[in-house]
Amino acid sequence: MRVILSILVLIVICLGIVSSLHRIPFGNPETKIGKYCINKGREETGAANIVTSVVVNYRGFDTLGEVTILFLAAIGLGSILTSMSKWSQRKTEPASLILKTGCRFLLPLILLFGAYIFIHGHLSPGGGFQGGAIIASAFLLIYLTFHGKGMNETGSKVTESSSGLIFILLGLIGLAVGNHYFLSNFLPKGQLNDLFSAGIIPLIYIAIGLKVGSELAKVIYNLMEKS
Amino acid sequence: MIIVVSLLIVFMLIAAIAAIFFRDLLNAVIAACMVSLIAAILFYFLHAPDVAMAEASIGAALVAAIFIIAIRRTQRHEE
Amino acid sequence: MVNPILLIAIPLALAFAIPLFGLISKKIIRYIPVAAFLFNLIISISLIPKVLQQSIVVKISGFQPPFGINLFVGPVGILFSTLIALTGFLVSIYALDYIEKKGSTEKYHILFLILLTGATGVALTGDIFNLFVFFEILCISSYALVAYLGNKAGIESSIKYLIQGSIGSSLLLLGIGLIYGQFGTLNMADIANQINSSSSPALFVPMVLMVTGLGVEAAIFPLNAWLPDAHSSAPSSISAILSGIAIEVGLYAVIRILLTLFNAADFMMFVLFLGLLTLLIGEMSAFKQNNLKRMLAYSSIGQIGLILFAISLKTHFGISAGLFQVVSHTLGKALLFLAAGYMIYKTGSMQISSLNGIGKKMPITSLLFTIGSLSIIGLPPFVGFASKLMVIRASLASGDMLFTILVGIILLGTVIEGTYFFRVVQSIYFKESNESVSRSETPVVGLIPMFIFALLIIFIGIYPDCISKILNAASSEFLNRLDYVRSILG
Amino acid sequence: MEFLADYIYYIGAFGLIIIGLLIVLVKHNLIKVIIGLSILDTGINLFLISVGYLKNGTAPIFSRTDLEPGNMVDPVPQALVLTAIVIGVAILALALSLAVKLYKHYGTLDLRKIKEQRW
Repeated sequence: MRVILSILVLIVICLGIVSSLHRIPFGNPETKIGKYCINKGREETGAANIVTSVVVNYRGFDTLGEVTILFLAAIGLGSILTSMSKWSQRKTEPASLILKTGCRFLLPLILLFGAYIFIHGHLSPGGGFQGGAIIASAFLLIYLTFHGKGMNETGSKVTESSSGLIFILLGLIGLAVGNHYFLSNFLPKGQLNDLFSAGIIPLIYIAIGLKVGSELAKVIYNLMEKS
Repeated sequence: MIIVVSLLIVFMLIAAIAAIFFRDLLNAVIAACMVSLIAAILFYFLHAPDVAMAEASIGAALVAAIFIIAIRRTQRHEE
Repeated sequence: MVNPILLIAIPLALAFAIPLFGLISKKIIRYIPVAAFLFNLIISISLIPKVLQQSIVVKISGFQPPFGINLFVGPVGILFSTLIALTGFLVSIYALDYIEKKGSTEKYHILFLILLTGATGVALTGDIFNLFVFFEILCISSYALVAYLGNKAGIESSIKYLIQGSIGSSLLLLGIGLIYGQFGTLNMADIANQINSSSSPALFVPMVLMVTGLGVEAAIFPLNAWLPDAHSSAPSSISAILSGIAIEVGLYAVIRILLTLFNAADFMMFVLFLGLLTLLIGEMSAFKQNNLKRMLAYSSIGQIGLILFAISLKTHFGISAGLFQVVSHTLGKALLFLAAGYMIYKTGSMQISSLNGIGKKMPITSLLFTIGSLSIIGLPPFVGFASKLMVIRASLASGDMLFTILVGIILLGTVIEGTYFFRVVQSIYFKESNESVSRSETPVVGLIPMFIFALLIIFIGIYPDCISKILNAASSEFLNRLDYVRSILG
Repeated sequence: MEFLADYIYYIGAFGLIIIGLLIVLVKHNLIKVIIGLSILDTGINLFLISVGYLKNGTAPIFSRTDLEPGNMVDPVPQALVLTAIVIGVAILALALSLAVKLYKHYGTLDLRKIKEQRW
């Protein structure tokens, strides 16, 4: 009964949406801000990857909110999982030799790859979020292998807090100098496609990468060790 | 091209439907990640490489890891 | 001039910095929210005169509005940000004692700070996707805070809230996608500029999706199943925020979407009936509760219905009455939850019957609770009277026979409200007391914010004119879409 | 074929949205519900990206050799989807931690059996 009712409701919703879709032809979009960003993005932000310039500069405030959400999730998860439960004493099997050796071999490579992705965020596909996720997956490997022994909680706390602060501080510096707008790109733009170009965009993406990496790693750590 | 895309989308929808019917939650999670992975390929076809990377690394890999950890801590089979 | 962006940036920076402060000293953490909201309160109040002359448009990253994100600090925005900062300031003083009893509190303060920052962001932003992001901040921190105590009820209500809330935000995102596909822009003023009426289905569908998505947080009738659970199982300081701020901000977003973005004149009649339904169902469910906090939560649903009714009258008078009701509900309900927090802490039970005779054990707290309930019922000289009177006058002034009849329903709601609040007041003062509870008053740190709330309730109740100017300006902001568009797009 | 080329992405996106909502509405197991939310998110992301697609377009990235704007696809939905993906992960992680905690309290994930709080 419930299933049939739900399906009926969904069909009604779907019909409604389909009736409004004819205004949105596929492959032929109405792009007012999109066109502006493509045409002006290079001069105004100096980033070769226009998606990056939209994410960090045109819509940088959204990104600040998004970083906040990830921070919230990490904090909320910590508060939910630790608020009453004690650390459960589970027996963990030691990881196999293959996993340990593989981890030692792969770990620096994964970290390097993650760092490469977020440092080159303004030049090639990728950026802070993708790079951060890759770094977090490196930490997942560590937890699987060593069961979170020697995990430095203070270090991750400092990393995530200070990278968040750097993001806001860069914004506030933009408010204080240059043309007095929050998050305005006050550094020189440089040559297109150079590593050192696009003003504050790479700096912000590095901060985001560190923050996302440490937060996702913390989420995984909390779920694995404290639940 | 269009045939490849259509096949991918059909696979994606089949994987999503499979996620409804699997009793074993681990299988359902794998199916959901299959959906994410195919979505990542579709993003690439739609000329969105950034999003494809994010979806593949976050949506498919990390989400799967988080799900599997949670299932290990709870129960594996749907009653 | 102070840039209004600091209202969001500074609390956010302090929230990020709390773990760092925690490494230095655990003691200073709890004063950070107080400092942040004091700062916000000062800035908001200092901005009021400027905003009343002319709305401030803040361009973020320095791009012209349709292309970058902008904040729009109009009368409505400043009204909400002042209200949020005031409530946040007082509740964070209250939490200095109330929350510190419950173990490590670093995470509580971070979540609390970010919750109210998200609320400020929703009230100030002029970009529809930015609204979504801040809305998510508001929602996610509420999910985490509802589960903060970690008991059975908290986790369960948080799960319910999370499932409904995230379906809501998915629908909101879908609506935003449909809007972007049609207009190629995300700026609210730019969208409003291109929409004249929402009669065509292509606009109606995204509007319904967005209003449904936001309506989950605003607790409009069919979407409010999560509310009583969540509000009753959160810590009392958080219940005060959720009841006093979160649903009002959700309601603000609904109204902004309906009135400014879509100019949905025909749809407002439907919203009006939803409001009345919400009012009646909320009050009737509150009537049969035995649990104090659940009763207060249902009463919030009733009040939301009243606000929705007043605003959907769509007259100048009606909207100012609705906003006045927002102010009065925030002050009254925050006071009630704060007082109830210590009463529950003392008796150890949320049942109304366990409050018997507590008026002799905690005389000041009980008095403050009584003031709050009388204000919510709408008795003079408290602010609830002034605002309810204004709502009724507004609906009579619209001249329609129908509205005159509907006033009867509002009065019926008030009668029900009076009945259940008087039942509580009666058991506080006139029932045989439970001897096991010792006589001791709320600590001073907890009493000060309640006192300030009570003073404000009485003061605004006696001089409602002191905020009438900002209310009138706010209602003209909602009604004059063209001014809104012009002041942003230039 | 023409029809397929025009609508196949929309069909995929709305198929996912419908399936996701169906899982959320019909299933009783909490983890299943969360899987449904994740599929719903993926569907909405796919829809947003296909809104910005331009026929015969290119990815919105300038290389050293190709400096013409040409017909790049719309970058803005891509930025929105990046944000939405991260928000989705945040909600998912929170939901799963709540599920773990709920299982500790009740010993079950069946939402029908979890009825401490009633209307």
